[in-house]
Amino acid sequence: MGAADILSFIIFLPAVVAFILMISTTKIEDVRNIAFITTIITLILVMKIYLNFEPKAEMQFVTNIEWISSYGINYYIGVDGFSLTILMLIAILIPTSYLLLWEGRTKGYWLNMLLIQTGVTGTLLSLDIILFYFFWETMLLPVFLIIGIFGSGNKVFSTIKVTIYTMAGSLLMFVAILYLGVSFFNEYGHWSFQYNDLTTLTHLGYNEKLFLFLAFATAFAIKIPIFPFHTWITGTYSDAPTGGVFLLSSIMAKLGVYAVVRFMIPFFPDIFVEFSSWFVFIGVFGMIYFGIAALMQDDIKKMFAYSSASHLSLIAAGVFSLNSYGINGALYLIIAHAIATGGLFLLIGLLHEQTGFKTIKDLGGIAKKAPIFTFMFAIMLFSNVGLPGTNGFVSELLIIFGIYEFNHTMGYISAVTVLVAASFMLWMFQRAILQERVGAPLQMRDLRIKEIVGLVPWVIIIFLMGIYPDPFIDKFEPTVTHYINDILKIGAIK
Amino acid sequence: MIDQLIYLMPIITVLIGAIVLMFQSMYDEKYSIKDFILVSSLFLIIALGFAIYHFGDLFTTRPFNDIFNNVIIFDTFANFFNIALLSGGLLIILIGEYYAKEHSYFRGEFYCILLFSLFGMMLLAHANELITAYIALEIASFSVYILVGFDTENSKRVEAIFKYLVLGSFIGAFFLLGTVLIYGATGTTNISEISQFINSNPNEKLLLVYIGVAMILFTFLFKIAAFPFQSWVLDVYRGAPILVTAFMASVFKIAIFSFFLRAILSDFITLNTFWENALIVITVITLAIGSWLAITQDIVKRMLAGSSIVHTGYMLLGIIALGQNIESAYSIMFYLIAYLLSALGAFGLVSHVIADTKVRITYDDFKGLGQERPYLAALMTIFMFSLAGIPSTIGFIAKFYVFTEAINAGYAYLAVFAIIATAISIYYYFRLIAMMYFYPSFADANVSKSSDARISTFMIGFVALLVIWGGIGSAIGFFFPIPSIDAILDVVELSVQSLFIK
Amino acid sequence: MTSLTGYAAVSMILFSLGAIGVVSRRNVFIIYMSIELMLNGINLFLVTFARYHFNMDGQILSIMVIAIAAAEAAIFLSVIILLFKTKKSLDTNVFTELKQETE
Amino acid sequence: MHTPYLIWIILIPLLGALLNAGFYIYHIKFKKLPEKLFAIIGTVTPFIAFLFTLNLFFKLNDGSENFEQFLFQWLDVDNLSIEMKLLGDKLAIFMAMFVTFVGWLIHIYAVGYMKGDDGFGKFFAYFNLFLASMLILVLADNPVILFIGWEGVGVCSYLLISFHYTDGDNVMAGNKAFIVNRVGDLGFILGVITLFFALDKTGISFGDMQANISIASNDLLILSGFLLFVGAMGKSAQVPLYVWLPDAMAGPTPISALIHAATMVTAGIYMVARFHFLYSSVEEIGLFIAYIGAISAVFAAIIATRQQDIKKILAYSTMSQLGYMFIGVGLGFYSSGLFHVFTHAFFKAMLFMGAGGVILALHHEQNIFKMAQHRKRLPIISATFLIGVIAISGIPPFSGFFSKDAILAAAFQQGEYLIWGVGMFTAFLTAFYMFRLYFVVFVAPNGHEKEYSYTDKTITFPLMILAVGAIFAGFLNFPAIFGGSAFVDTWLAELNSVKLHMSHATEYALMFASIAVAVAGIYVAYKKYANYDVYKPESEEGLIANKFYVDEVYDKLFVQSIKRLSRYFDETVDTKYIDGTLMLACKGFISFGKKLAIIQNANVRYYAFYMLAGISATSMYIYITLIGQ
Repeated sequence: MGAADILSFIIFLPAVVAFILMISTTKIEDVRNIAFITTIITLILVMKIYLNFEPKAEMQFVTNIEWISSYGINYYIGVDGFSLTILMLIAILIPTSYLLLWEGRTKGYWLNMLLIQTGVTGTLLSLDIILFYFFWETMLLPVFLIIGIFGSGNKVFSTIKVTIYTMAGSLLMFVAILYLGVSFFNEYGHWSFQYNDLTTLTHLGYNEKLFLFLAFATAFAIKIPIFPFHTWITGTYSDAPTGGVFLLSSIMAKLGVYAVVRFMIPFFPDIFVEFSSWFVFIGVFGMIYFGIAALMQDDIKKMFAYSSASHLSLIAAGVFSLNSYGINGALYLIIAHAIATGGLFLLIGLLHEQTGFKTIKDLGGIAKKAPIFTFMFAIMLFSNVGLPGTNGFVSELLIIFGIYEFNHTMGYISAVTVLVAASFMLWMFQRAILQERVGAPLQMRDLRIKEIVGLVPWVIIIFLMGIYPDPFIDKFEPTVTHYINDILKIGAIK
Repeated sequence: MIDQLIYLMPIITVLIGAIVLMFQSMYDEKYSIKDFILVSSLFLIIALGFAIYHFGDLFTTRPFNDIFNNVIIFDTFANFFNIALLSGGLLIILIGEYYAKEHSYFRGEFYCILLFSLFGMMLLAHANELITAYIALEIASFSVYILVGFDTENSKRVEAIFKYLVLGSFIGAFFLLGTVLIYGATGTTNISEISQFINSNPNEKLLLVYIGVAMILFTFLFKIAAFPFQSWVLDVYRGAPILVTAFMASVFKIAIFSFFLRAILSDFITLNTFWENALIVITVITLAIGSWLAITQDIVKRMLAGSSIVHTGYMLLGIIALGQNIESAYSIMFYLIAYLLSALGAFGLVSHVIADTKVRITYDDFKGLGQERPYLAALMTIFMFSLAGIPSTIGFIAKFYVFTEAINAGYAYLAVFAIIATAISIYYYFRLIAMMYFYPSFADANVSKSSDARISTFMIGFVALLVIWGGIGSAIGFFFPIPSIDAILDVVELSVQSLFIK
Repeated sequence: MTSLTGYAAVSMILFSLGAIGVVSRRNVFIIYMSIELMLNGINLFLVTFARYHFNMDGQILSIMVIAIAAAEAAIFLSVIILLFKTKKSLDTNVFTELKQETE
Repeated sequence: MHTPYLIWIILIPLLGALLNAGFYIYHIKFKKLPEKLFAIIGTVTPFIAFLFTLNLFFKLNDGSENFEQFLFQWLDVDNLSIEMKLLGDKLAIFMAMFVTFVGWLIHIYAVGYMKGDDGFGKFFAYFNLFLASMLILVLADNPVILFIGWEGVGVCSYLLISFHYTDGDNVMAGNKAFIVNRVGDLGFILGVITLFFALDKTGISFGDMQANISIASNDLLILSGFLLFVGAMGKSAQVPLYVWLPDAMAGPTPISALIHAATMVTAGIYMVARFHFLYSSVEEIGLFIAYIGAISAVFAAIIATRQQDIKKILAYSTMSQLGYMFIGVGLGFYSSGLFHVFTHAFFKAMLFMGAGGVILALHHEQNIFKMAQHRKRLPIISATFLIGVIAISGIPPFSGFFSKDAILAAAFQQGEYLIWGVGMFTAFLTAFYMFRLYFVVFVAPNGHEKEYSYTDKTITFPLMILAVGAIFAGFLNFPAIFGGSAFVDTWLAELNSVKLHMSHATEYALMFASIAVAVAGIYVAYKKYANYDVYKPESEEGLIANKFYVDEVYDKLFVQSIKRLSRYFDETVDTKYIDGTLMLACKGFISFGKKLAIIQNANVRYYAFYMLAGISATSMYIYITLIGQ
């Protein structure tokens, strides 16, 4: 197996294992353990990639094989600094999250988790846009199942809603993709959907480009979500099971941003630059809007749904701010937010399973019963609020720098982020976790050793990236610089 | 002489098979349903063998000219459709095994008539002359009329057959009218001669031909249930035994396309310009109405019927694109195959489920199938995905081709319409999956767990495999070498080329 | 040549009468007859054109059409009997069970 | 000059924090550990840090140039190159020294105060962490690193205020402190960013900024200066961002002593002093700061006169003293301002600790009148308390006098007579309410007085040390006019943009005036409270007693409105408008489909009719187009 095939292996290993487990009807313990081992193997492989990766702008570990030759669709995967960072993130988050989901899951749950991993990794690594779309849609199916089967509350409605909502968006993108392919065919006389070929299109008219851009933007905006395409999140997040909402919030939402950078910027640089101010505005507005909306939520999961929407809007604003600070900060925040929010959702899932409540007014007095739990919760919370020393701070600082350079007024407004998150998070923390509960104290066990072991790497990453961020930034800064100089062609950097 | 006979063999085999079955069914009580299935599938397999004998080579011939006088033609195109029809029929028979066994009204005639209709359809695929086409069409249709009415346990069947009969013969009259007008204008009903006439004459002399062709086109639209001819579909599909529904939805549709694609491609392509606008309107409305009809149904069968209208809309998209680039013919034919597999799978699975718990017809009846019958539910999920055009199923690839060609032909806005219809279709397809998995099963639905390992389920599984293979193709080919789905496309291409050998 | 238009007119009128009959009449029998009427209109048309083109194809075709009409008749009559057996009536408005049903 | 020691000043308390945290987790999770362990770790580490600082102090005093220590490249994106680098110039060391020293004493005090609390280990973990963050703040070489410390102390204050988190009000107070501070931080960050871009990205360390300050346009400097000062407002509890400080007294007393009196609240002044190059280049902002300081001083003093909670009184007095400091730094007399910070640290810490002692003795009774009712005799505490009171009232030769007087004199000299007047008035009020407090709690007769048996050594020992400091700290900056060396002024001379130069006569006059007002204040307090009947406490009504209703106004103005907005967004905009329209569209589509099903009326004649209609329409269309050709 050559170095290049490792990527394919990383992508397909979980799915293959899932199918094998599906037909071989083993006990739940075995299924879980095998799944866990699989993710660990993936992690090791990703480590290998991460270490062999040279900090350069171009793609590495490329595999490029014909898939549907008559339409020039290739199985074309590869990794650059940007996707590498997210790949590493996914590879670390998933196995550790398994440790927190350890008890009381059914077989289908683990199978879906594995399938989702394949989906997200494939989406992340595919460079042929049809292949990307392929994974992008396939990724949704296990999520659909996992929310619908293991969810709670009004699960069916929210499942159908999120599925149709996101799929409608991506189907629009699908037409746009086909249009790109066709125009490539008309220009060059042969079919190709590889992203680096499609970037060479020259005959597209302004309006065509605009429509295509909007189609892409809609798809990704729904996934991210960006105001006003966000109305699916609250229901989904509050009804989804822990694992599902963890994957949705901390990984899939990020893929929307990733896709914006990976495809939209190279395809329509000029449109991107032209409309960036709009998107920055929407991003900043959304950041504040969601933050305020989160304040009065009683359902913790809903509150965090809004809060992650708020952060993602900030990320989007950073991406569209067209300068090294903004984009680097956005990528950094992707990681920071993935860890923080993921951890929070897992912990809340634990809380929910233990106490049976996820509404603030019913909770309370957790800190007395579960100090370690509270400790971890607080760390994730602070990282989410963006306290200095945690990675959240670095990214928010960079993004504010970026937006300020993009537009001073926007920069001033965007700085409100230091207030927004803190306000509702701490309030929630007080009411739900710290202060005594009115009425009988709840049943709540503290974290087990396994769960602590699962969370410790995250805490380490949080502080490491907060105290010594430079090496992490260096991994993807070349890519960003390449984007800004060569693709967007704005301003020499350095 | 003999080599020409070879060309005739598939169609003849089916005819013989039909007759044999007819005689066999006279002694109905002697034979069990299994024997009939055996015999009929045996004949179909033989026919299939003959058809596959020519598989992959490019030819076109008019055997026994002195007898047939050019009215039927044998070429790769027809052969392709022969294979599709035969395998479709075979799958129907095998998948329906359990259903037929469970329902007493299935007797020998059923298979006899089924083979007759198959014979008609194959003849239609070979027809090179309008009246021949009409006769072939009527043979197929009459057989299907009878099949529709086959379900003696169901009081609705009378109404279904009655409607289908009235409307069918009504539109048939229009086909004849079209033929007559063309005959009047050109003095012939042989397609190739008509096309020569069209190409050699100025536009103003073609008034009659235009209208005649339009009339024939109406028949086409009726048979594939496009607007405004869609109304019969829901009722007839509902009233018919589900196997017959599957047969009509998948196989019959292919047969219809076999003739009209031939006609349009080889001859009327030049006339495309004037019906283009009309077709565009029809397509859009078909998509819309189909979505509406499908989304409002509570009965799965009716939902599938409604969704078949939507799929008709997609294929019409390809037909429109035909005017601009011939390649979209490939996409249509591929789509036919994809739809054949998905629809057969879906209908067949519903039939299987109906067979052993008599209740399961509405959405709610599917509740909890996920726990009771995980494998059936998984297969159903695959078919639903394929119908909805979700990646990793053949339905996605088919949609990809059709839309690409439509956009390539410059109908991007139509593609957008179609995509919207797809987005809507996700609702009614995924709703079924939601029913199967997200709800606990009814307490009273105590089903016999035993009945899953049998020929019909294996066939359904096989179809599901095909669906998945069609979707993944050789994407993972560098792990295990499997043939790419390009193979289908190459065959399709070959068969379309054979139309233009003069 | 004027005669052609005459024949054409007659046959088209027959055809249209049939079509309108199918749409407007309620009795199943009459609907069936109307369809037959349409077919006969076609036949007339065919024969006319055959005469006009001075070739026999038209006649042959018309005979074929008659044959098919006969086959059609077989099914039609049996269906009509079925209909009557089920509902004791031949009014099309009666046979509307297959409406939008919610079971 | 590079030195390896700076980092240790920070690392050692940090280490202590980590150790304590680790031990505490072990303590709660597995088996109980003795309090002594935590106490030792918690108290020794600050002392070591203090020794390090002292060492550097003497080095500096021997005239070596500023220390600095480069640790690693913290961040390097585009032109934004932030180094993790520490700076030990005179200002920093001066600050670090008394922070570590006072901090150390308060740690010792806390050992006695927190005895028996089940969160003992946690408390010391937080405490050390606080000290470490404070030292990061002090020793930082660039605003970003400074901000790390800045936020660190904020977090620690949040954690410590809500130390007894089971009571919701404590946590609420913590939240309030945190959020209000965040408002300040918002200003701070924006100030830094504005400045960074105003100096068109020429570097973010204090040194670079000072070097390139000339690049920036005046307006941008004013803007950034203002924004930075907003940060200072938040930290140092100035009008209008002071509301958190009184509530912060919810925490245990050592916290109030360390964080909300001695060190953290002075961070704002320190930060302004750090940016002296900026403020001295834009006078307007300096003046603005001075005025804000004056307003806060008098405002807090007025409120303090009617408070009944002993710690709240002290809190308000802290706020008004901070006002003085801002007057000093605002007018460019950084040394005077910081000198007041220095002295204030001593006597205010001592006052708080004394108050804490009493509170402890009286079973956590904080209302001064109730305290008077069941008073116990606490000789040491009352004595030290008296010293502190005198010191803060500005009676020579106690330390408070010199520092405060220098500031007032500065105001007078700059011709800011309004500020001077306000300062004087505040001095009068200060003397009044402090002695009110003293008389009521310790003097006013209540009929019975019991002997209080036992006070922990760890409580009295730091008190006495601080008492010494409170008395003699003033001589560190003994004015030249008395032949003093004015040590602090010379030490921090490089910061000052203006010098104190006035005739001795005026100087004497000013001193006399301030002493006079102080004495007057004491006299009034004596008349009113020395023999006050403690059994009928003052009424809680009135504008002043209710702190001018500022909290209520803020609550109405910000909190409630935001909550209402939040509900509006969530329930109306999201659910009703955006999602509502969406769902409406879907439902509409489906219901239209249901309506459409009417054409599916299952009547064959209708179907035939549709077909016929379609056919004729299309044929007509084709016919027309053909005729058209």
